[in-house]
Amino acid sequence: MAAGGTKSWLGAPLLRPRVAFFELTSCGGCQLQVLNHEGTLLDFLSLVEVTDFREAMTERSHEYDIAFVEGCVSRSDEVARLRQIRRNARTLVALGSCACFGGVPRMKNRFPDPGLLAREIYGEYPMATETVRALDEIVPVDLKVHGCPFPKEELEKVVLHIALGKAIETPRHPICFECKANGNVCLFDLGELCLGPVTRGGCSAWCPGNRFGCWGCRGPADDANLDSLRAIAKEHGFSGEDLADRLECFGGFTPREAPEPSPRRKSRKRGTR
Amino acid sequence: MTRERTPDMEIPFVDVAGSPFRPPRRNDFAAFEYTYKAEVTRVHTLTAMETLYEIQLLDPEERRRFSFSPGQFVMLEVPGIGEAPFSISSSPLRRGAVELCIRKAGSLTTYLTKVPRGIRVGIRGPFGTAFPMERMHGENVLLIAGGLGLAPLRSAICYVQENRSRFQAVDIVYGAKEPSQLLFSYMYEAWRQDDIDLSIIVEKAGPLWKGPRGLITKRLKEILADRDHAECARNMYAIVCGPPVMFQYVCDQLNVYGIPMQKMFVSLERRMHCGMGKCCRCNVGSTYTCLKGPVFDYWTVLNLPEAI
Amino acid sequence: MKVAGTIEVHHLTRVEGHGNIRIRVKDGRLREARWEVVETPRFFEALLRGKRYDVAPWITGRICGICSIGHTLASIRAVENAFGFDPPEQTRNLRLLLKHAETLQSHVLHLYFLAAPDFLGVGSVFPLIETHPDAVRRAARLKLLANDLCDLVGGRRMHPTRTVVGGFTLLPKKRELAGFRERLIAALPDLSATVDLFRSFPVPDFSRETEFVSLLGDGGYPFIGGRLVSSDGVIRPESGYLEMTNERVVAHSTAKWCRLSRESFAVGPLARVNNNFSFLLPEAKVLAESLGLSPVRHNPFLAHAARLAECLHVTLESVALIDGLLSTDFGEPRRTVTPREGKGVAAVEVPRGILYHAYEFDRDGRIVMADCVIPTGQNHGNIQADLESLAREMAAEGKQDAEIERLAQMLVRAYDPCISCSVH
Amino acid sequence: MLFRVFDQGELPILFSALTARHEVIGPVEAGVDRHGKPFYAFEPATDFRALRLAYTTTKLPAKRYFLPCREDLATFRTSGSDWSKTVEYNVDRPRVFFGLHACDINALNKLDKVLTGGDYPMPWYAAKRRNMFIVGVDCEPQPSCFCRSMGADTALSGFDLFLTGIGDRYFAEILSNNAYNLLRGIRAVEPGEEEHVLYRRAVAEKTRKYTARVDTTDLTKILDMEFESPVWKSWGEKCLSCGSCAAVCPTCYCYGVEETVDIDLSVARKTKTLYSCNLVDFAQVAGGHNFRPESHSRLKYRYYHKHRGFVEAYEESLCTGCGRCGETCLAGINVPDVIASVRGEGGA
Ligand SMILES: Cc1cc2nc3c(=O)[nH]c(=O)nc-3n(C[C@H](O)[C@H](O)[C@H](O)COP(=O)(O)OP(=O)(O)OC[C@H]3O[C@@H](n4cnc5c(N)ncnc54)[C@H](O)[C@@H]3O)c2cc1C
Ligand code: SF4
Ligand code: SF4
Ligand code: SF4
Repeated sequence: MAAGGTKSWLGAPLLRPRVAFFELTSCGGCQLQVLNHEGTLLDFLSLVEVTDFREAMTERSHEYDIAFVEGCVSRSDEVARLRQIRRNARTLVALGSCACFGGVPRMKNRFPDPGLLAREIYGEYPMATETVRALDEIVPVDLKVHGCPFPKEELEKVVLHIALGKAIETPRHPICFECKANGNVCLFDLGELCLGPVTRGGCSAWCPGNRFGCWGCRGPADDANLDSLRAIAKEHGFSGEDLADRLECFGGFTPREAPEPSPRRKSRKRGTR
Repeated sequence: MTRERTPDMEIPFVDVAGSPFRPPRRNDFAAFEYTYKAEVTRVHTLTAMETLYEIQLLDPEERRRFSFSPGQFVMLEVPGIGEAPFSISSSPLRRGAVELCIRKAGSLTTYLTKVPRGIRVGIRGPFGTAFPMERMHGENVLLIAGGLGLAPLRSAICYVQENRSRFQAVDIVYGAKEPSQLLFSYMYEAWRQDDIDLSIIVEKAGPLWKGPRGLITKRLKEILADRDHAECARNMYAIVCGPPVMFQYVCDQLNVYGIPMQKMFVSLERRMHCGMGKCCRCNVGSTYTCLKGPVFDYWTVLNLPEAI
Repeated sequence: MKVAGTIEVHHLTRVEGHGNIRIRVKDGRLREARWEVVETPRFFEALLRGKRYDVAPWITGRICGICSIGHTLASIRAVENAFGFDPPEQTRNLRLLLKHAETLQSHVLHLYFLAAPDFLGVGSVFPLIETHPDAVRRAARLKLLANDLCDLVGGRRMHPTRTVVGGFTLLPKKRELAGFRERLIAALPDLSATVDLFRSFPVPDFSRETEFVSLLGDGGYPFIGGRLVSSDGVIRPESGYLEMTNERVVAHSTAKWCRLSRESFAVGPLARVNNNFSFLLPEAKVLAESLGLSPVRHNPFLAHAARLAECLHVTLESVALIDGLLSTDFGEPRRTVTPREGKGVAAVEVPRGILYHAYEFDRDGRIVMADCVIPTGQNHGNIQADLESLAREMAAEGKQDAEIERLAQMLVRAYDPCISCSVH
Repeated sequence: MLFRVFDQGELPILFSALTARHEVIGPVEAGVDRHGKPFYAFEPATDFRALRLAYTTTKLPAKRYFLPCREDLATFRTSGSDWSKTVEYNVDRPRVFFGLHACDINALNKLDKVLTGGDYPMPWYAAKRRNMFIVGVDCEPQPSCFCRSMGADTALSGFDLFLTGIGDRYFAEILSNNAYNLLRGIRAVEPGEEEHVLYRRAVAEKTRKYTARVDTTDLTKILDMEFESPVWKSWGEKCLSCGSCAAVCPTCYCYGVEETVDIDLSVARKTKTLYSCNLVDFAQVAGGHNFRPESHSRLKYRYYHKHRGFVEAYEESLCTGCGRCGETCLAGINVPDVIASVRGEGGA
């Protein structure tokens, strides 16, 4: 579904993966982010064949190599849909914080009875709703694109690397390093709370760069030292509640209900990581 | 007193233009990112994970000048895909060409398994220290490899084959997990013909495997059992290549048999990006593996905190 | 072939979120026409309970990725209203500029990516890359401009980072603002080419008497705050939004539905133009008239024309806003806001219509009650009514299934529904 | 070394002589922190009045001008299966640094040893370094400064001109012909004995103000002895593995290399990104093995590299004692405390 003939790199033809986009419980923003950054949109589209993208096109197909799934799972029919997508897709990519961790909707889980919540808001016609779960709490996920929203470049990198046959690595260190590299002033110095010290890098310190403390939308960095951050926040005069509010916001720091199944699949086309 | 109130301050620009793709001099800026353009001329699948690539420099002049010693490594680059260090596996006598035995481990290494012969790659190097082969002339040599460790060792083996008369007894002890993972099996016969004692030991094997099973140290014990310690101390050198746990055990054992640690050589593997002592990624403690290594004598390694 | 039977559109495409259309026709008579919203609710109002006031704008932005700026601004305004904070002019102007940028980007997205394929007989914008490369590139240029302006003022084109209670965390550089003034002016030819493209599309002939609800202009075309008005003559203050919406839950939908003087009402660009025609900038007014708009038009397909008029309006007004900002020295970006117990309501015109946020706070500024009423939610009832009426007319005219289905889909899309937003 | 003395009022003339033809980087105020104290940054400056020569250590060093966080080492253009490589050093004109403190000048001197020395000088750095004109100024020791312990409180080389305030005049040290010529354009005279006394007094005054110190006696040996010391673990428990310390350090130069292809497939780039040895994957190799998996082992390595390895190789430490790392570290990890605890003086 896109312009352009066969592309090649160093004489070797590129894979032109068939990609499909799906959304579960979400704000639709991550899909919109795909269409954003108009400057590179056409180049991006020429690398892939879009076979299903409900938000942007009418044609649909069950033939695809990569499924990008936005949103978390909060209803039983979504579980079934997700399982079906997993069966069809060779590579399943969790797109954005909702898909990776449950995202903002995961905050719902702090209410013990979701049914009660539904009745409270929807009165006599309560909606079916379940505990919010991330994709990898239900099916194996091959790749995660973190963020709420994720930076478009990250998605482009995923697609480009699959086309080229390169491994895809997500940064593993905290935001702080990128923040300093960009020459920002630490928000703690300005008297604000920031989750940069424990949040996975890769967004180029998007929020701190705008003088807005990080809320941890990309989830924990590898080896995140939460205890140390707690001590630091306290020392800077922030209550435990303020910190907890933030940590809870995007679901990345919330414990998982189900163990994460191993993302190993036979037919993966990628490297070791 | 007269003076100009607005002094004119032109600071002359010091020209720093580099000249890539012209033969670099040492100490020349262009030497840093200097890449020999080369071509993959042969691809030979060794096992499910490892492939041997023959890579030849394209420029005849560069081919003539390019030389290396066993134990050294090169940086292999495919534009846009990646660059990584690999030990040279081939004979130092072959000018202008190297063979690299590469295990599929990440971006570049996986990409290489899929490209056709004839693809153009870049080579930087050779870098690092080498096995002191000349020092071993006239002595007994123990060549010990575990797994992929045979890759750097094979260059030393080639040297020994080509200079066989200069060495006394030469033993190769090679251990692998299973028979299917044995590298360079097509060479074994040639080694034996050059009067090199080759013993192969695998940890796990099916009924078809006739050879010994177990760890490399077991085989080593058998070989060294009837040797005289004083003799070993006097005239035995060892090169040990493999994962750190393996060479640690092996070297400690060799030490028990009297071989001095300064006469055991190991090759360390670290993350490397420049190969020239700048990027710091290969530091062990605070020693640059790319400059002072990858080949170290075992005594030095023992003195490097966190080497093993 | 004449009438067949059942039209089922499962998960309508080229709209945000999940909705189904179900139409049953028998012997030229409509048996059933239903607009079903099957999106999964996320219970935002409950999520907010107990959270500090500054969490609200950041979280409620996540109600919708397409109009996250609108939600953020509405949320901030509701908080500030509750705390009795009046933002200074600089902040108000920057917020409006940001709002305009979002309106432009959302309208362009809708016109080119969601609506145009229907008129050009294709399933998406992707085939147009080859058949109408100029149009696609033009859309990309306009969208890029609007998005870049969002980045500059809001910090980010989606889920903005600089917008906080009390003002902005960081101000744009004047040099950069000046650059956008030029870019906006340079975009005018692209806008008129867009108008020309849509002028060439036939507007389906369908009308149904409708009540239109929007903000009421007060000296200008309204976007942020003010009184509420309906084309049936109801006027309420911002805080009286509940009387304007009358939300109720219906059985076949996960979104709540609204009504006012009639069984349903409409919000959105057409409602805004209908209710505030006189406040459009002169150039936009001329354009609106040339596209067949005048107060009050009842053809829902005219929403595209209203979008075009608004695109021009916000572009021109953005230039004026930038001129104003450039001509004064920037003051402090952000003021301290002191939380207090109380209630605050905000009404903001987002691309799809009027959006309400209302919060009640305790003494520490933690949220006791939150309520968000989404434009698409207000429109659902009207979409349903239009759908019934359209299907009935077409069935009576003996139109074929495919044609009914096509127009039914176009009708729903004309509302540019943002479904996950309405089911928040 | 040549010396001159001139009135402070002459300095703006000197400054504008430089800005007239060159890009000048100098300390400017960058904001006010939560305690109401101003903080500073090295930024391009064209107006002398914007300069804050009495600044306290900037939060970030001037490093980004000669060791940018991201820099393309090479670009590749491809045609078919062939490619060509272009290397650029990203410098095309001299740059003036106006108002560096001694510690930051010494940082350059230390970097010179590793980056411009050896068989392979690092061209991107060396090229920029060769095209720097540096005007140093004296400073007011802050509570976090321990440069004196590191022998970096005065700069003996590595600058063109160094200014020390003596009353309402400057005592200028001249190290280059360019600087000499520059001073000819203003009213500057050779100092006499009176000025020498004033200079010595100013230096002594400054020296008296240091409060933080690091005992470097036998430090390399002690670090080796204490390699397994439990204090490392307790610092490691605090460390966030965030690498901020390295990012703000004027001498941290470790990097990683990334190869990328532009999305339109027009070019490939080999990009160097400054890295930090505190980041979790710094020493991870293919196959997933990590040589320093715990945060304390990485933190320890950072101290070893600076205070032991570098000393071994170049007979001086890689730390200038600017104190930035300790100031930036949210966990409060700082060189004087860490070294003291390793020496068994005071806990982690
Ligand atoms: C001196 C030396 C000699 C070597 N000799 C051989 C050899 O003969 N045969 C062989 O198969 N392998 C050898 N290696 C290992 C080889 O360098 C890695 O397998 C290679 O880096 C993987 O590159 P990649 O692009 O495929 O992996 P990537 O996709 O880049 O990375 C995969 C993993 O490897 C790590 N890594 C990344 N870059 C490097 C790097 N430059 N060095 C080390 N690890 C890195 C990363 O942590 C990552 O997790 C040697 C390494 C060294 C240091
Ligand atoms: S700074 Fe934090 S909240 Fe902002 S985008 Fe990055 S990870 Fe998300
Ligand atoms: S020492 Fe401090 S600044 Fe450095 S990595 Fe650890 S926590 Fe970060
Ligand atoms: S280690 Fe710390 S004190 Fe030493 S030079 Fe670096 S930042 Fe400054």
